Amino acid sequence: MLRLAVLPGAVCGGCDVALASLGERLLELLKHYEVVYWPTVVDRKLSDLLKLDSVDVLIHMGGISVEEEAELAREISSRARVKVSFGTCSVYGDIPGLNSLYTPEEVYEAIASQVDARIRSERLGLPRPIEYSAYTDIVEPEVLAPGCPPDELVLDQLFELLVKYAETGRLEARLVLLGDSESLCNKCPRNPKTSKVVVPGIKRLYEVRLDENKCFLEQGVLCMGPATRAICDHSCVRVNYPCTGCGGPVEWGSDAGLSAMSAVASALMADMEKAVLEPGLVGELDEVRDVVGSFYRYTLRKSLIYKLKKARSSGE
Amino acid sequence: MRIGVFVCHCGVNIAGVVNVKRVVEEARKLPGVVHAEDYTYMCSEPGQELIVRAIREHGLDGVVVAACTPSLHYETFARAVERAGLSRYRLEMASIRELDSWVHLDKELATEKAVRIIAGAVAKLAGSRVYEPIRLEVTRRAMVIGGGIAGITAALTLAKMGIPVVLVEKAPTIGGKMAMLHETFPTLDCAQCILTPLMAEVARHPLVKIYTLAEVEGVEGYVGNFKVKIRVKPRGVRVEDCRLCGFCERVCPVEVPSEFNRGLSKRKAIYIPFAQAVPAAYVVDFEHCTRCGRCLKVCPTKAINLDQREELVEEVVGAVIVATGYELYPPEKLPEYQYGAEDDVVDSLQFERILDVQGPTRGEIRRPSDKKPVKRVVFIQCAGSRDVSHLPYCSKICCMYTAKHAMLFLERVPGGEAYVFYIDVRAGGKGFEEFIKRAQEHGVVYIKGRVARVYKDRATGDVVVEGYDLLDNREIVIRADLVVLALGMVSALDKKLTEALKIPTDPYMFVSEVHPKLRPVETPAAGVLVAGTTQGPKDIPESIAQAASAAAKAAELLIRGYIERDPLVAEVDRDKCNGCRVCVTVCPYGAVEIVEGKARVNEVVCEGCGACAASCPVGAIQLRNYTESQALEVVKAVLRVK
Amino acid sequence: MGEYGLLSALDPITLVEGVARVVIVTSSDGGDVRALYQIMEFRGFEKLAQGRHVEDMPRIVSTICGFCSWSHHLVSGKAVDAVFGRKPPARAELTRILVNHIQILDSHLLHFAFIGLPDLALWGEKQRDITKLLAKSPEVASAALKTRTVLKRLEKRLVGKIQQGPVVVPGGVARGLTREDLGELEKALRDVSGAFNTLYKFFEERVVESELFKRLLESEEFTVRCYSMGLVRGSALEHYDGALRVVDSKGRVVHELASPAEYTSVIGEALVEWNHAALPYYKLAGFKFPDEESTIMVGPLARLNVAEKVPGERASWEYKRLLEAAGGKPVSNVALYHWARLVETIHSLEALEEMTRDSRLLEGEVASFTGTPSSRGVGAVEAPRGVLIHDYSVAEDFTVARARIITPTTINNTSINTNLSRVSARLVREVKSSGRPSPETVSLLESIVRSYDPCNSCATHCVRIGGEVITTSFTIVVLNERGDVLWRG
Amino acid sequence: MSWSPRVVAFLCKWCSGAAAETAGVMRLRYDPSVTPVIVPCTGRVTPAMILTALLNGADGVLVGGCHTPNDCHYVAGNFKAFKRVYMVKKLLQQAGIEPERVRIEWISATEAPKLARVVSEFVEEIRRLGPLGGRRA
Repeated sequence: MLRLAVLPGAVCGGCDVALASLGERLLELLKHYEVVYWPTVVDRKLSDLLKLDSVDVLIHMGGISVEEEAELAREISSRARVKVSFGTCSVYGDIPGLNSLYTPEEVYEAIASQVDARIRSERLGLPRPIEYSAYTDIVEPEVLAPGCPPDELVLDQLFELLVKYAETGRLEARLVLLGDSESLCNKCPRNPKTSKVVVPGIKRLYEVRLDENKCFLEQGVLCMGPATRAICDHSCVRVNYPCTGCGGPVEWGSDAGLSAMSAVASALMADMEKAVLEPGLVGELDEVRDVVGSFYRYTLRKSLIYKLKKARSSGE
Repeated sequence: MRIGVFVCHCGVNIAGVVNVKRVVEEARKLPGVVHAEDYTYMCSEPGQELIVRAIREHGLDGVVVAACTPSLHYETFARAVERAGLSRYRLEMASIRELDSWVHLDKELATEKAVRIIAGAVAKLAGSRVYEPIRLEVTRRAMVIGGGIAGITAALTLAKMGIPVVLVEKAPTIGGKMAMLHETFPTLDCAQCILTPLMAEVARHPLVKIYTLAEVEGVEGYVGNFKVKIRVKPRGVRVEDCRLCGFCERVCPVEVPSEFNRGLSKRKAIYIPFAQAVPAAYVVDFEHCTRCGRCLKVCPTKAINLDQREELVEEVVGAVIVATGYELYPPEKLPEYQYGAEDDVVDSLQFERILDVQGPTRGEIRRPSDKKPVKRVVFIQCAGSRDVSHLPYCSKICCMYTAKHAMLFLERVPGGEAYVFYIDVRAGGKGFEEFIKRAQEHGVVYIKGRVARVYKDRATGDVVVEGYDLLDNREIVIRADLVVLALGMVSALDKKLTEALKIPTDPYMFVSEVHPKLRPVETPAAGVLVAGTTQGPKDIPESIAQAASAAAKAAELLIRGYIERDPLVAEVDRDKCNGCRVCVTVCPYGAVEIVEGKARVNEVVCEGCGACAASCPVGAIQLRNYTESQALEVVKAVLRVK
Repeated sequence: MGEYGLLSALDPITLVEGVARVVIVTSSDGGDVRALYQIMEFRGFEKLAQGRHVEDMPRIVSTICGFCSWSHHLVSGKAVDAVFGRKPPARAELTRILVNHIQILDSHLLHFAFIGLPDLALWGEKQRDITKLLAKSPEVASAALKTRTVLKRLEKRLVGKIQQGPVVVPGGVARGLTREDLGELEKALRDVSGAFNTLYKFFEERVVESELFKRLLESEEFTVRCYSMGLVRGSALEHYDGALRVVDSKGRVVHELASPAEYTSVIGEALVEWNHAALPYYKLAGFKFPDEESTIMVGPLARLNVAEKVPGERASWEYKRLLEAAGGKPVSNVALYHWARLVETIHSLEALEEMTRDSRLLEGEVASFTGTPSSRGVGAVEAPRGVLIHDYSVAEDFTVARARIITPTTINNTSINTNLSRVSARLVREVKSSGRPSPETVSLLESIVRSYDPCNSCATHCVRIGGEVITTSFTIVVLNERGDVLWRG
Repeated sequence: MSWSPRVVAFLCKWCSGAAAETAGVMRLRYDPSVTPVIVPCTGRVTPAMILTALLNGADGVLVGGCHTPNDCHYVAGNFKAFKRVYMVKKLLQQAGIEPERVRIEWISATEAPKLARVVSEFVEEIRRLGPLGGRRA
């Protein structure tokens, strides 16, 4: 029996649900693994986990946002043979990573400024917020399972991988990035694979009646598909919603936001640049009021712009 | 990497400001650099020898020459490294003269900058690979689309260079608009007299193959090997058997307006457009022919075949010249001038026919409505042109031909009156201004102003023109016999053809050239050239000049039988590509297409700008020797240096 | 409270185990005991919402909680509709209601099977979770697991993803459902109902009939007499839309807000220093803690308190049974939470069952594009755990200027603490006498928290710090006034 | 030691790059803190190149291309560059970094004096803005 531990960091629970949705296959896993820790599902105390000097597989969910969380993640990871970074928070920082541009104080103030009353009361020890980071920023995992939350495709691959590891005790590569190594565009049912993909102008979601078959970019709707790793079966596109990029970049370490930004900007009105000229183009580009939220919703924490901002504020 | 850096003093040009010795020291520290030295004049024989020797002695596999600019000496040093057995793609130049020593005084800073520039060059070189030049066999044959004066000129020019030509004309005869003209400005020589010999010559030329009644249906392939599908409509008359006896025409019961005389006269359903038509043969207008068969009976050579079908032929050519010419702006769009409503309002080409001795009135100037001799004519310039609600551009030739019309009219009709409404008179051209002057001396009255409306006075049959004279600042009313509209020029090009050839146009369907100054006859689609008014309003000499130059450009591609190109173009990693089509979209040359779901670059068509590479969301398409990783390394390298 | 002054200087907790922590503080004489259900998170959605395209919010906020992601998605959608002043067409509205029912179904079944049943059925044992239940009563556990698989497959089909999937767009939904979709729904419902009946039977026999349950129903410690808040349509149970009603501890209707935007007249938020999450309270009473007078309860129980009837034959029958067991309204015993979830589960099953035959889901526009925009939009829905409110203010370019999010678990925090404090008194006594509390007492304490089903990721939407979400396990720490740890569970 | 700005200038080889050559030939003077990087076309410049420059110590980035609409040697590379640079500036702005640190200019081969002027003005602007702090020690 191998030991499997599931350690949540800063999570929403989506990853728990996703992992739990293996359903009957969980039982299959239980043939190979003893779940020594999974607070959401198994009533075992952390103290029990800390008694173990080693676990075979650690599945880490969520990002890192307090000192204690970081310590814990490092501690347990140091005892784990295989570390799986599970879910986009853990791998890329995900939506909470959008706060990477602010200090914890600024974040707290946003809440504090809205309440009706601030009460002087007993002050119990609260964990020390640190700058939010992805699990992969503090630990080097062997397996990356992106997705918000990870979709069937990734879950299947992870399941296979875990069973295989239980049988062989080996992994295919030093770093395994789950999902198919191509962008969502490649198999997108809306990509005719002919003609051009001219972005006629940029429309925000409240401005456009979404065509259920046409490429979103050709409808002027931002879609991260071209730059996003294929970690799902076009879950969102299939229900007529553009890809927002939760799968992260096609290749580990590249900046999906910048690539998508460059691609979209380049294809924007490519057929009429000389007619509308700079002002016409600016008019469309300015439709994107929220560049960060549009191109970096899930990967800001890993972006060049974040690093730049960081370097800057540390420089000051 | 074994890179050598060679720093040129260029006498004092560089060394006077840049501390060359220090640059050499610093260069030695750069990653991959195994050798660095300086010399007074690297471009000199001994300088080049020094590079060659160093390559051999130190087994260099890359060379950076820090000197002037590639535009000046890249070839020089490329040959040098090739002499030493190194590929030219393993050479980089660092322009520390123009970009540094010549623009800075501060020795310290200039020296640092030199090192940064060199560091960039070294970093780029580190990622460069060696490529063979691209060579493509081409079909030594050209196609000219459009048999007007531009097309004829292009075809003849090529044929005379020994390059076979296929000339495609959609009308039953070549000759185009020029054939309709009476005389040409500013010399007033007869158009037919100069055009028809050319028509005959091109028809005779053994290397020229002419399709009339033909239109391009589709185009496959690319520069060097275009497969062009041509739809050829039936002529109904075997050209070689037609003796031009005209019996058929006489017995033909069907009458329709003559295109050649622009409706001012009638022709039969079997007809010859005009006497000197080429090919010299009758043609059946199958649209109107009733198939009564009378012509069949009278034809002495049995040349007529009313059951002839249209056919689809394919021609393979290496280059295409588009010379589809122009049409007049549809006068119906200018209702204020009453064209169509009133027979005595005619367009400029109709007036050419009226003037012409072969024209509907045998050259006598009578009003179309009641054949009454014309005494007073009003010419309206800029009919459609220079008008934002119609054609914002100037059609360029109208001022001149209007002057010509007016002058010819006054010559023909003693005591006649000619009035010209104009916005500006544009006579920029050899002998043009003088010509306008002559017209005015002849008594042509020029009125600066616009015409408000034109209407027929039923009582007198006059055409009344109400306008405004801006100079005298007064309303002006002229009772004329005839009104001539100087209609603007619009492109005769249609979307079907532009899409087949992948050539862009401006909003008025005039072909956009690759570069308006440097490459005025080349379209962004490699191997597709443009001549005449297809590219924009022009007069005859300009069209001819451009046609000749288009022919020359075509010859440049075809004459050697193959094209050789710089291999530094885009290439696709098909494993990475996801077929998102962004590259296809941004490529200005149609050089990228999606094949089996993934992008493929046509090396011959690609010009190597790298727009696709910079747009690719997954870095699958890269510009050779300017890959993204190279670019990023260069950036880091220049900033790494203190 | 003087002694807390002392305490405030200290930070006795070195180990954080998840977000949920019950800290019991006692004065030296043991007279003043209070339990603090402490949420320490700091995820900051209020901040990261700023500058976003408001129409993107429904997708963004769905990651506040992976358990009720659709509730957040839908309520955000309603707030966005309000911003653009758009009224979704019937087809879109129905689609959202359908999705909301599935959300309730999913969450209730998950809690009921994975937490409620183990907690009550394995009473007294140290480990009370699904794996243990699996050993004890496999048929029940596998029925529970079955509902997961079926529902997840259904959700994937309808919304693309098992959670955080896209449904709403401003003024409607991204796509209309198809006949095939409804076919799938019908199939899924059949399977779920099957599995549910197994669970239901088990609950009947092993829980409702049990001595334990009877005892809990009498337990004062399980009782809380406070305001209940929930949505009602007419006066019937409602989960998606309708008026926001508040009844007092006597069951009298004290407020009925037609528009959710008026919530600010009833609910206030206070920030205390022992908790990162703000504590909502009954505004008219002012903030007193812990005090039932300023406490509002939301969720299944509260909903049954504000509503006068439950639509659906079987659901209303079950509702009546519950009220009998409770001895009439208002229901104030939190042990009945589990039962209340059953009632709602049945209701949603029945409602969905009906919708499979509703042709309006298949015809007409999916979104409206007309309306008068405004600078503020508020939405409210009944999430599984209770009233959920999103309140956005936007700039002229429709980017978010300010976002306020009030979640059921934060609202319930004070009422949780009220119950906990009651048990804690006993627990402290035991600790002082024998150095450790009895397992029974600990179970009670855990059981209280579990019946509320606090969703900490929701509660902690304002905080990034992670931890388990459905609290099957959490630390209990007993401190004296000097902050020394007397006992830690 | 006193801070001196670092500017990377991506110049296309046909227009702005050629202008830089001419500037040399004309012996015009401009600020040496600029390091020119010649690119085939501004259409080849990626947002990544710009951010990498800023992240590795550049305090400003200048992109110099051919005049729109018709001067681009490659038809419309300059428009591609314009759109990308505009987005980069928006991104910087949102991250609280002065968008003025990135500038795109159209400078034809004949406009050597403009090149010299633009470069010096830009460096002045960067001096005013101060160090970006992106420098990696």
